[in-house]
Amino acid sequence: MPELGKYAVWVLSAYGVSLALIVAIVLQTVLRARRVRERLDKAEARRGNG
Amino acid sequence: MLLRVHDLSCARGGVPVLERLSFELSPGDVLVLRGPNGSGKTTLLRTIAGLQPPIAGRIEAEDGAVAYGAHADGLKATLSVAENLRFWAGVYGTGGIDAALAAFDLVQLQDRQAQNLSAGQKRRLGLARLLVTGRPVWALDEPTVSLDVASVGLFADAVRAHVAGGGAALIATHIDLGLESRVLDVSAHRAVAPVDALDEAFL
Amino acid sequence: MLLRVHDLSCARGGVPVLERLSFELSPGDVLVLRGPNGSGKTTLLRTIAGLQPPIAGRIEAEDGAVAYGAHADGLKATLSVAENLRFWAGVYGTGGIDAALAAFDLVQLQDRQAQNLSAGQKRRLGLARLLVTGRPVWALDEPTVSLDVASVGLFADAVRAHVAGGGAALIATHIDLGLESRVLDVSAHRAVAPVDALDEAFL
Amino acid sequence: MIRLFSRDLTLAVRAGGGFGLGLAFFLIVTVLVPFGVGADTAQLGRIAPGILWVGALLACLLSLDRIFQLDFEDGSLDLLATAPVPLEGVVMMKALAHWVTTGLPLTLAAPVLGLLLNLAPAGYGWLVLSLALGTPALSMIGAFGAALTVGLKRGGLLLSLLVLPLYVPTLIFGAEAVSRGASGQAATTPLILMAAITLGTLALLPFAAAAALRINLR
Amino acid sequence: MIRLFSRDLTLAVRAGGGFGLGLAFFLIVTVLVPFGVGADTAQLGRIAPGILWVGALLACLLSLDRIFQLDFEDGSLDLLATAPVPLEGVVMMKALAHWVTTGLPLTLAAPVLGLLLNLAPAGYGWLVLSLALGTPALSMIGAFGAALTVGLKRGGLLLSLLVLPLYVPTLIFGAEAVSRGASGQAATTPLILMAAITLGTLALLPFAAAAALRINLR
Amino acid sequence: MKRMSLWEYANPKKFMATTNVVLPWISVLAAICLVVGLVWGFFFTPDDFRQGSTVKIIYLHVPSALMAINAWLMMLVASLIWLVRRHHVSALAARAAAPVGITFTLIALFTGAVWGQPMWGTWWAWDPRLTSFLILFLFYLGYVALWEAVENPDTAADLTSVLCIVGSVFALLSRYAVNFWNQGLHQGATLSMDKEENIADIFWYPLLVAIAGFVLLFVALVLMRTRTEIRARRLHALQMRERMG
Ligand code: HEM
Ligand SMILES: Nc1ncnc2c1ncn2[C@@H]1O[C@H](COP(=O)(O)OP(=O)(O)OP(=O)(O)O)[C@@H](O)[C@H]1O
Ligand SMILES: Nc1ncnc2c1ncn2[C@@H]1O[C@H](COP(=O)(O)OP(=O)(O)OP(=O)(O)O)[C@@H](O)[C@H]1O
Ligand SMILES: [Mg+2]
Ligand SMILES: [Mg+2]
Repeated sequence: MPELGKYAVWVLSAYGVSLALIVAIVLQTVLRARRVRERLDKAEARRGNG
Repeated sequence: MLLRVHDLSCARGGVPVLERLSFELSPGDVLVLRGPNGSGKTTLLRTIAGLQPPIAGRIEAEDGAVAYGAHADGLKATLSVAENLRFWAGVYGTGGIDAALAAFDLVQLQDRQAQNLSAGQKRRLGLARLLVTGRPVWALDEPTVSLDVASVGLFADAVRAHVAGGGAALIATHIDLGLESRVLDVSAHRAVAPVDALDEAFL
Repeated sequence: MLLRVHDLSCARGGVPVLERLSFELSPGDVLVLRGPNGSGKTTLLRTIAGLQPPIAGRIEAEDGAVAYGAHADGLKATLSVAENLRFWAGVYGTGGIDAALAAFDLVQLQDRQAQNLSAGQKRRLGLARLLVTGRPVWALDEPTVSLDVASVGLFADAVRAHVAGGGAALIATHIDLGLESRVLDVSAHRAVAPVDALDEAFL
Repeated sequence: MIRLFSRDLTLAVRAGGGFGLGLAFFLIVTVLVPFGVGADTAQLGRIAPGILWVGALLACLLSLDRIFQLDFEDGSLDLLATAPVPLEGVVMMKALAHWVTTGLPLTLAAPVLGLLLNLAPAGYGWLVLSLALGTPALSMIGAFGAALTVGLKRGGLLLSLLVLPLYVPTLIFGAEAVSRGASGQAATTPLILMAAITLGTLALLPFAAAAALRINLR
Repeated sequence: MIRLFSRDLTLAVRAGGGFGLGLAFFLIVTVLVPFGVGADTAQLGRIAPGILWVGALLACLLSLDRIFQLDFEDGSLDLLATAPVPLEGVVMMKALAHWVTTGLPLTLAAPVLGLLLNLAPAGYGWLVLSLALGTPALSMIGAFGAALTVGLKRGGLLLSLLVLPLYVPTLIFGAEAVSRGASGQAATTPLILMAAITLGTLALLPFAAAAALRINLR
Repeated sequence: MKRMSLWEYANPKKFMATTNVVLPWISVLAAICLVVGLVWGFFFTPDDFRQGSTVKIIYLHVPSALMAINAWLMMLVASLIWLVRRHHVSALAARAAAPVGITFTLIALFTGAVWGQPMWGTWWAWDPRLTSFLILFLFYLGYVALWEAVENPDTAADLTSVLCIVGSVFALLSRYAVNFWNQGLHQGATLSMDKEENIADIFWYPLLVAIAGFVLLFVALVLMRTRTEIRARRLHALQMRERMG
């Protein structure tokens, strides 16, 4: 851990929040991709049967 | 006796429109209101539904006996057909909506948003609402507007089933519904002189 | 030839509704569109009026030949009958409104605010607008909704006078108008497969 | 009744993201003020409580005319009035739905906007508390105003005109509580007064609103 | 074209006093702020230019959704789109009518409200001038936003969200001009910038708005 | 053989096939660059003599601000392609980019504010760059809200394209406002290639890697989201067809 001095709170919170936001958007992207894909597969299956 | 109207006069926008109307509806009755445009059919139905007070006469009906169907359908554009109907079923505290959907051939459309219906499909949904009110007296204002012949038939069937089950219906319309019914021509009751009760203070 | 529709397909809300429609309107023609609720009459009329692009086929008409009359009348509640009509006469750059008022029996009502009209009276005012457009082709969507028998007669007279003067009319309706006319049943043209142009990329 | 509430919520969410938008408007109003007033931070901090409360109030105000107007136009209100639910209940439910879609998110988001306006740290708690106590009154008063003006075309501005005077006491006590809190003084008195207003409106206005509705439907 | 303009004016006047209400809203907003902020006169005078401009902006904003929405709902917009008038012209006329019913009366009444907020005497001329130059842009931008959101139920708040960012530059320059003027500095630069914005919007946005309308009517 | 046109990728099938191959590579590369850049920046760079350890914020702030603006510009290009050539994929790509842009904008705003507090003594200042950047943020919100509010996908694409064009003014302003009027608190251009002396190499190299990481992250996310949007459209199309019976 580097010595951050009196600005530790600022720097750490900047990194913390930014990483949290990046993780959030990545997660949202992946989850929605998965959900839509499942629904599409179901619709394709229905179409294949019908 | 489900509804008794006695010597009723009513006004629209401050102008007396109809006067001295009397009629009765017993279980099984269908009464068709006729009259040219502007003769006061809508006014009469609104009065009977309790939305505006009569200027004279009496309306006798049990509390909550009348289900009103207006020119406008009261549909929410962003709700689906089933959601619209389920809402009204909830408000009236009645049960399922399946019978109503089936009666107006809406089962196919039940997940469609109301805004994506054609004019006639919207109207059918508006009429299906009557079935979930569970009320004995239907007061309907030109229910068959925009309906095709087949749908008018569905409507007539619904009315027949309703009155056969002990209900009654009061229907304002310009077309022939193919129902056995009595007819009341409101143009015979056109208000002639301003009824005093209204503006009497200024006359 | 006032209007030529050639192999037209049209869609509503992204779903193809009608396909391969072809017809022509010459001066003097009345063509009645029939079809059950939801079959696509409104969609067709909107396409012909130029409000939405066709997904295939051609519509040949002179620029500004078509006057469209929709389900809704476009009346301003706080303007009087005469003011409403005069506005449209101004927009279309045509002259007086007296003939239009007379044709739909609105002379008595001309100073009444549109919000104080009954349903049928509003509709008559909506139809009177057609007379002040001065356009040769009328494309009308259920024009007789809410009209009583006498008013339907007035409307039929107006259409007859219009086509006798070299115009043409395309009318979607569920009732019998008492007009001599050809009939086009759109249900024969229901779109079966999604027309590719629309979502082809995604199918 | 609960049906009505959940329908209104669904409608708010479906029709273009109910929650998000009320909030966004609050955000934008608070952001506009520094643009107009200039960026002197000390001064901003001093006017922050007032501006935040005015912003919340305007954000509520903007969506008021939708409380009954849409239902009136499509005829649902006629049908609701003839349905077996008391009109007072309808009013309550509609006000509640309005609060949940505007007042509640505003309350939760207010601290963030306090940052933008440089509110003193001691004020945040009071800000949230005062909004939580005050916004229900805003919704209820708004429902009353909306009932009075339903059916009047362009009732929107008339509505604002009728409602704003009734909003003033809530605004005064709310802003007072926050600015006292921010400067470290005791802020309980204005808060108690405000809570009293809220209770009073909730107890009385549903009846007045229902009466107004009945008249307007006639 | 002129018909359309005069019809819109008539409608605004008939439907519950168009002019009066826009103005009244402006009045009320300016009155609310002292309640919220407190009555320290020196401070009020300093924030007056900003508050007046924010008030004017909100008053414009409130009536925006009526520009096309009513015509859309009753079907007139369909009919106008098929009528022999260019849609760009329709947009211009509607924006003009909006300005005449809101921007113009606001401009004329602003000095009186300046008094209420304790604006420095030197500022009055600049206030009126900046409003006269800036409010047309507000109406035109508003018409663009209204065209984008017409037909979306509850488009009102979405409309605000879309329009407010575009209002910001006008607001900044307007408030800047007034506060410079009030403190006796030269205020021509912000005024010129604002006039440039107004001209730019008037030249470009009618086309964007007409395009949006065509899309929405489809 | 005819040279393959770039527009081929506007065909969803072609797009799906190609991205299916490249997406994993880009994602991995993005992760590597991001981790290397940020770890290098955070752990292995010295403090600045004036700014102390706050200089470490630069590895987040500059790349995210850069990409926040670039994302809007990319949306602008995609919208124009949609308006002119009606390629569905580009409209969907614009839609896909917006939430990513919002995230970067939020990061830039937050890190900027957190950096401003120790550096300028305030969280926020109303200088031209910051102001137009905030307006850009509001435009992002409006853009997403408009996409959500319109039901018909093509209509939504058209309307949002119009909005995107108008909003580009502010994207450009938040980049170039410093050049127009020089009154703000905020840094001027420090990164232009010929002014490398503005910033010491020791800060410069990790910054470059971090920027590359953000660019790649953006590309990967947008590709993935575009794929999702294409699937959603396909789902929509299938449901429509089912509805027709
Ligand atoms: C809330 C506050 C802040 C915001 C919204 C903000 C926003 C921005 C924006 C929009 C850019 C331009 C990116 C581009 O043109 O591609 C930028 C770049 C930059 N910012 Fe900030 N910033 C803020 C605070 C700060 C602070 C406090 C510092 C340092 C003391 C800083 C240092 C920089 C640097 C060094 C650049 C790169 C300069 C350039 O290439 O133009 N920022 N910031
Ligand atoms: N809101 C109103 N204010 C004032 N007068 C009205 C209002 N609505 C209708 N009227 C007038 O009252 C009379 C009765 O109208 P009503 O709507 O009851 O007729 P109706 O028989 O339903 O006609 P239609 O068959 O056209 O629906 C008409 O002369 C009409 O012009
Ligand atoms: N806004 C819309 N979005 C999506 N689909 C729609 C929309 N409006 C109508 N539809 C659907 O498109 C089809 C054609 O509708 P259209 O309104 O053209 O029928 P119509 O022949 O006019 O019917 P009606 O006689 O009931 O007026 C119907 O299946 C309808 O459900
Ligand atoms: Mg009637
Ligand atoms: Mg139809």
